[in-house]
Amino acid sequence: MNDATSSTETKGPPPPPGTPVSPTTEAEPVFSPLGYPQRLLAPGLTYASITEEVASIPLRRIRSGWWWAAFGVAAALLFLLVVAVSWLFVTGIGIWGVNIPVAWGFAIVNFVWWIGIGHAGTLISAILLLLAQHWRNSINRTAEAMTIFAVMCAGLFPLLHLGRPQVFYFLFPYPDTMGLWPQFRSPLVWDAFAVSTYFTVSLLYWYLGLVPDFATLRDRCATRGGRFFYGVVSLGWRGSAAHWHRHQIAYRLLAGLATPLVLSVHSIVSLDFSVAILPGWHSTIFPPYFVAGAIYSGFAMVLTLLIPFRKVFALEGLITPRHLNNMALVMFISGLLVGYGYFMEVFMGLLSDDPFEHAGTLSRLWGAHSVIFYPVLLCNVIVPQLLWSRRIRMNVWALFALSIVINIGMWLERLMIVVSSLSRDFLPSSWGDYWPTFWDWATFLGTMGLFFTCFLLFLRLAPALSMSDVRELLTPGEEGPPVDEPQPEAKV
Amino acid sequence: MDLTELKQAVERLQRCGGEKGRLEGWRSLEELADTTEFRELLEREFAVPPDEADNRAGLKRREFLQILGGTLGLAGLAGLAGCTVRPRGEIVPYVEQPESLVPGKPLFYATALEFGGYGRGVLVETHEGRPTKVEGNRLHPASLGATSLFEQATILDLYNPARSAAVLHRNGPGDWPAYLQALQTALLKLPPGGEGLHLLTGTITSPAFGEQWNMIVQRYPAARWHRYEPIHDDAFLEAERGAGWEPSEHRYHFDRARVVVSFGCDFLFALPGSVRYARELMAGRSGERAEMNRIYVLESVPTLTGAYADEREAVRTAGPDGIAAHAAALAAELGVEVRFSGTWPGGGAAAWARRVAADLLAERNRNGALLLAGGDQPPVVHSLVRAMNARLGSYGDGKGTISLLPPLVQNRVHQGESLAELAAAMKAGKARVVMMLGGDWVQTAPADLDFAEALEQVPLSIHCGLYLDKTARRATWHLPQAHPLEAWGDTRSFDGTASLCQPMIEPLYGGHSLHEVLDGLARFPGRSGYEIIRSHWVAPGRLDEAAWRRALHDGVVEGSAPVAAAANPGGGGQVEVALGEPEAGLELVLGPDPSLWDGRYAQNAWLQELPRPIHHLSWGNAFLIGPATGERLGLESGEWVRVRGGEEEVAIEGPVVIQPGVADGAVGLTLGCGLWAGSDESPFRVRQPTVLLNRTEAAHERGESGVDAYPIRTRAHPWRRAVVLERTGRNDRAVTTQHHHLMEGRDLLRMGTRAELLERYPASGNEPLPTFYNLTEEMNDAYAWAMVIDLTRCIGCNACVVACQAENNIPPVGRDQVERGREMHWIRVDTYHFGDPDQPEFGFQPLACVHCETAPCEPVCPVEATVHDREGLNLQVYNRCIGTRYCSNNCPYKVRRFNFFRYAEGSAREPLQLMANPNVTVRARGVMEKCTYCVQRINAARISARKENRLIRDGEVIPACAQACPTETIVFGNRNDRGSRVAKRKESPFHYALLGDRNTRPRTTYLARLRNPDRPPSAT
Amino acid sequence: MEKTHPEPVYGVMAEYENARQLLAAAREARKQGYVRMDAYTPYPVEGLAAIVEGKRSRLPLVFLLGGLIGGGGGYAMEWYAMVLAYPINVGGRPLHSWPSFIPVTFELTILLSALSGMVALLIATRLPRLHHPVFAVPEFERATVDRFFLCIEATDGKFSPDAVTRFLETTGPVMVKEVPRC
Amino acid sequence: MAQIFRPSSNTVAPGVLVALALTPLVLGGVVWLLVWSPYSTAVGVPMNQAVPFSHQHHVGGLGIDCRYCHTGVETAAFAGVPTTRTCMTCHSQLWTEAPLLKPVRESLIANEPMRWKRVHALPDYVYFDHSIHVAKGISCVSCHGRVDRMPLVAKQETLYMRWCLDCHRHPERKLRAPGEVFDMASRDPSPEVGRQRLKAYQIQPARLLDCSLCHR
Repeated sequence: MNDATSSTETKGPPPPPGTPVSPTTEAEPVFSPLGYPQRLLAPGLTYASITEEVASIPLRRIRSGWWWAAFGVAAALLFLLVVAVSWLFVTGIGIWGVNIPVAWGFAIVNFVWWIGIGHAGTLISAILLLLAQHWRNSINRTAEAMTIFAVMCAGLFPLLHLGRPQVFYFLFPYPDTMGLWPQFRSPLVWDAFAVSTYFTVSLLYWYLGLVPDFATLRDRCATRGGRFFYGVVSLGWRGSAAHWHRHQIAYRLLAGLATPLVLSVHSIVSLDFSVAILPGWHSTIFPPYFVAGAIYSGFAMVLTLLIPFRKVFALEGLITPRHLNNMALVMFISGLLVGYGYFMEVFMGLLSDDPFEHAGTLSRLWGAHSVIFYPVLLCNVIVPQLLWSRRIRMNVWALFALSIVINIGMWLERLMIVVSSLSRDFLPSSWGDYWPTFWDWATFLGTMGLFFTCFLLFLRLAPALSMSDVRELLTPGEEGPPVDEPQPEAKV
Repeated sequence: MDLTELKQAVERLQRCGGEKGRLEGWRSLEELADTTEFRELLEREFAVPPDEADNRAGLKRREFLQILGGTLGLAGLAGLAGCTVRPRGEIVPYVEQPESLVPGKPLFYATALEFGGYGRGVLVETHEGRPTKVEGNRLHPASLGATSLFEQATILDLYNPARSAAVLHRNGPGDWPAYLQALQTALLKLPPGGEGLHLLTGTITSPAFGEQWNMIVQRYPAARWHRYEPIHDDAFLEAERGAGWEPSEHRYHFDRARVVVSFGCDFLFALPGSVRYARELMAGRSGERAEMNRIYVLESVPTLTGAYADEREAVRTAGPDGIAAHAAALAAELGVEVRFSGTWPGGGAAAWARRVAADLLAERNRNGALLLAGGDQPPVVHSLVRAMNARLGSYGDGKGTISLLPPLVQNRVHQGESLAELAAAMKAGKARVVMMLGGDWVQTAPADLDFAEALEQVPLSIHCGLYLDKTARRATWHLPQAHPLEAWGDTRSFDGTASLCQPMIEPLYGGHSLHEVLDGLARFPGRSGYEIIRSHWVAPGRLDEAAWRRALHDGVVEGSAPVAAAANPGGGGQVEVALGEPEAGLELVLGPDPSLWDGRYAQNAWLQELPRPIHHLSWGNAFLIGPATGERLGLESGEWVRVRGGEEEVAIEGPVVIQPGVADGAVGLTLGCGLWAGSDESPFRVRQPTVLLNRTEAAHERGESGVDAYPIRTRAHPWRRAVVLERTGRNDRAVTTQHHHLMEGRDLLRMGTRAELLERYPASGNEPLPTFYNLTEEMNDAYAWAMVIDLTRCIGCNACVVACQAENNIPPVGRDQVERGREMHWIRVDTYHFGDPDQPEFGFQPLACVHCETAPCEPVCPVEATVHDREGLNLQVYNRCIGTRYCSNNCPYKVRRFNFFRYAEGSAREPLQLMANPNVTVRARGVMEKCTYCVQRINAARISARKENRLIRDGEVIPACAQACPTETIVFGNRNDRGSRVAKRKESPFHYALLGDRNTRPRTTYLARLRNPDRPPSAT
Repeated sequence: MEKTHPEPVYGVMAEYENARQLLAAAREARKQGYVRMDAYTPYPVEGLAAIVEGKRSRLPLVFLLGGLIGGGGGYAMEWYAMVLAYPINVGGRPLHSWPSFIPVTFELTILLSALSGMVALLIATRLPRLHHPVFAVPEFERATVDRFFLCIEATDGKFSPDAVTRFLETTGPVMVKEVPRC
Repeated sequence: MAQIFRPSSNTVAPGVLVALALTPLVLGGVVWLLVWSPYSTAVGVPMNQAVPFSHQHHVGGLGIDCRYCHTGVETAAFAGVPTTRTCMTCHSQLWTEAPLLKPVRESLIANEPMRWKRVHALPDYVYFDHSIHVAKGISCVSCHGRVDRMPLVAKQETLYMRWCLDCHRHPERKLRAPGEVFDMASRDPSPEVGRQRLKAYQIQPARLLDCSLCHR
């Protein structure tokens, strides 16, 4: 962005003279005694330069080559989704690999996977906000966006997997001509409420954070249309102290609501399984173990998105090794919790004298399902042990690779939970296997398309980093490396 | 084709005076539209090719039948449940309402259906003239209210769009009058004695038919009647001739038997009397009685009887350890004079013989011995069995376990020879007119007869059959046959009791009964079936008007059963036994298919899809080999092999299935599968196929309906022959609905001797575990419907499965869907085997929804689509179901079925729509379904009971499965009624709930399977 | 700036380099007895609101009430549907199986709380308001980037353009401007 | 910077916001009205038939009993629609030449059934049995209305499940004495009479709410 100053189309004031343009390659990291990178932001950032760096992505369409390439691929996949879904509605659920006994297949696997991914966003943003973890400020926006889009993908599947999607609304309470209501004992109804609530609240939370930044874009946008658009979506924000005051209250309260919400949603998703009596599903460890898994896969996905993003748009100054390191650590710890979950499942399975539970566990250990159990173990427990080493955590490429591995691992885990328990349950006479069809894969990849299309559009339309939040970290007036606590001057 | 056209057509017809030679009675224009004259007329008038004409007429007829359906408001038929759009139909009343018909109320008619030529009495349920369901006839000795799967499935054959609907002349359009002309001219050309006139039929017991033949013989003394059934008992006939016994047929009395020894005889399934026999056998086997009878079975390939036996030996046929050897050894032990030429029975056989002999001679079993030889056993076995039975006093007149009846079949001949004779005559060009009634001999005749080729030599060959099969295509004339439910007829049952068969509906696809066609030989143009049957029966010395009516009403002709001949059975004297050398190679063992019999049901999608007992193969058969053999040959299930008969170069290909219980060295294969495989003769091309038949067709076309065994079946080796196996390299598994037959040490199917069971399961299993839930509210209702399945009685015959399918509009889904694990049967018969895989024991466990009181499926349904009612039924409300399939996941029994596609499409469209039960919803795509305890029957009973302000009586509600069951395995009733059969059974010490430890509190519970082996059984 | 004002003014606005100066100025203005003023900053500045408008916001109360209504209403609905409207025996479970009712109750609590909070926020902030006098000030566009503004409004009792301007000049602003009402 | 929006936007924007918030409610209301309107329920919409048969004349005027034509009503699920013969029993004597009745005569001659448009249609998955309702004191009027006052029959009730349940929850409100069932003029009983009849007919209301009663 060395052309920032020379840019002609950017309206508004040029950055104050003498502002060192923020380095595209981060300065040598500074380490704490414990060996953690300390810098939250690269040195030499100003309000203006931060704004410039972030705003230029939507306003000046930089790096459009990369963007278009990615968008092409995503759009193609999205088209695949449209085809797959149309065909599904025409012919029926039979085009998938589901059968009796394995009546749930990819659809539910993908649902749990996506909703899991959808957890990191709100979690990073809300919990870290409440815990005053300032390193959240440069990554929360992207994470929240990821949440929204992941939940959208997740929300698709429960609808698609219905035998009669045209009457999905039976799931919701409304005065019908039959005098009937949803059956509130069913975890699926809980799902319907949990997911829709989660989506709504995340959306509000995200948008609330966006409003001031939209105002910034409005004020820096060159084109009339752009000014109009951002003018509308920023609701005429003018940064008035009174507004800021209420905005902050609402924002923190929402965070306070979102935090238990995040935990509840994946607990409820886990209840889809643990409420059932199936060996391998009927287990009390599920809620915590699912939540841990959600955070795990969520952070993995954030890394998968942020690392290339930060590279392509040269944001190393705002998303520093410290951010990556912190995320890696959170991911690592939640990973260990997941590992504990696996261990407990096997342990309880072997311990219990319930023959069915027992048989199920054995078939995972060295029976029909070991072929999937061990890959899961490898991806989610063994490989992530690399994160013990700082050098791995500092190495973006290693982190990126690792995050991919974990994403795959977590998807496999859900496959293991859904399919293996169903295909070998109580009566050997009804045992049966499950094989996905082309349309199973098409639908899965298709939702990837949906996800990335939305995400790329988001990069082009909205500030991908929260400028107002980052500004808070700068010492007002002068430049220099910010420190963790807000400036004494700032609060009087 | 509109009404006025039709009316003009009628007038013209009357002018040209077309005589139809069909039964008189209430007629409609539609029916007329079907007559061949009318088609002919159409051709003249509108110059349309006959097939189309036929279709037009067909459409007209369908419309008409739809109107019939219409009187019911098309309940359950017109649309599929769950379409949220309200139907805006029409109401189409009768112009004149037939007597005794109330729209919406079913009528039942008694008639009889034939199995292998012998009658089984049935009642047919009809709705506004549409037969929808077949039930057993309590008054009929061969039924006693029960049926086999074949009677249940016949209803689909009736409506089967694949049925032949047009007269064919040399495969081209033909018509009835022209046929009559051709026949007459041909007959006139015959030499005076009528040499060259040949009749070929299967087994026929119909007295009227016999009488007709006699007339024909009077006119053409030299006319010959040949008879051939692929599943025949020539061996017995040979034995009979050889020993000079007087001709007789066996009627067994299993209720008198204490020890039954079967040498390869599948008496629970394959005999004309099997349905009755199974019931009789149970008299000595129910859990209530302390001492049970005992069944020994020797066979090479597991059959139902073998699987049910107390002691089963899997042995080959020939050789020193074969079945014959066992028989001989046993005979010797029993003191029959046996002279062995060559080898002697092996040690195994001898030891077995000693044990069984001891058992047979034991005092407690005096006069209780019953030995049987399978029709596929060599003559010597039959002689030995006859001798042994005689020696053990089994023929004791009146009290014995066997009575000998005078022959019941018309034209009792050695069928192999009979057919060969015909073939020879045809080859020699001596046969001028050959009439082939109701069979597909081109397909089923022994391969070395070249029947097809011989048929070419015949100037006038006439074939009458239900389908356009191979014979139909090769015969000069093909005449569509009227289905047994469409025609008049008569028949005799296994014990000689005669029954009248009456039509329920005008022939849907046109056609004539065999009687009518045969009559064409005697006179021109031939009488109607009604005249034929009535003139035979209403005659001095037979029936008067009243008796005729009673016979029609009851379905049996009183006192028509012949008295057992108190004759000397013979069987004394010496028996020559030549046991072959021990055979090294493989032996192919052929037998009837448990679903398709000899192939005559190959067009029936229900039976094609029906999982065969024991291995649960669906849509076809496979080469069954024992584990040991598989080990030796290094073959796995699913590998395809080429099986080559010894001498000549015929070979057949198919998948191998490793089946425990197949004798080492034996290769089991059933007849009747794979017909039409890959041939251009798939009859489905002829009519526009419904979805259902698309499926059957596809299976046939792709050669996926199994292995056709006939090419390798020769005169010399009808049942077994030495073969060699070659790998083909191809590898795809035969389709089966149960992949895993071991119980994995779980307590699912309780089986053992009385002592074992009482000792192993002291708690009767009646007390459910404690629960948090308060279930009393529901318990207090007047009714608590429940079902008890007595595993001791279950012979795994599948009758319940087909009965359920017929009653509840369950669509077949086709091979590919079954392969995906999506079969729809509401009730299934699980099979488990125990112990040594080469000599396993088998157990059957019928399983439908067990209607748990604390049903796991219900709380997980998000929309209240599956809930309980106050009588304890676990309901599935189709039109509320959104298809999350969560209930199925959470069902520990996996008895729920899901409409992954629009499976019911076929059943919702003409003509199969007419077959549907109007009292059961046809399910839409994407909804779950399962056993309902036949709630429609409960409701019907409740309504009539409530009208009279009384409670439903025990036995007033019988679900389809229980009703069809030959052995009363399934008992259904009100558990709250202490006196009900269900309540009584639940008090049995052998009573238990499947997966009772899950505390699902199923309403359907089981009685453990009692066995009574002589030797200690291998651990269950 | 001595000339009279033909057109009415909205207020007088001063622009500052950083938050420190803004805070000082605002505090000073209060001392001077100005009450109707507002400050504009590119990010939330702690304590600023307390100075420019003395009263505390009652937003949290709305959140709480919304939550209570959502939760109570949710549970009531479930109870009505399962026990009163159409009592059906579902797997022998009690009609009023409260443990199964908790998840939906919880979710509705959150949902209603959040929604009502958002509505309250919009009302409290009088947003959306796309047109506002301060937007007319050219320099104001940096209010969302890096500059800090204080505006004393004409509605203030002791407001007079010249006096206010003069006062603001003393607080070390980058510039001081009158904001026309429009 | 210049103003982007005109002052009016300050009223427009909140307006739009409110509108957006209300849309779902409005839509729901529209659907609701649609579903309950005669457009989809066909309540009170007379159905034109090939022969404009007037119940008013035959039942109200001539006083013919329902069962004369609807023969199945006491024995079968399906009340039954008269056969052409039934019509002709009288009309072979009366109005033998009436052009109105031409279709009937033709039907008899051509042996081609009459075709009546359905007025009361239930979905295929609903199994309603006339005989038991009639036997337990539910009058024709309760569902079909005062047919004796209808020149052309029109639906009186929505026949929605909710409507069925209303009566199945409180049958006592509708029960007639056995004699009055086919009496068009009969009235709903008073509460205590209703309760007595409930006992007399041995009806257990609880059972009447089971799904299996109507859905199989």
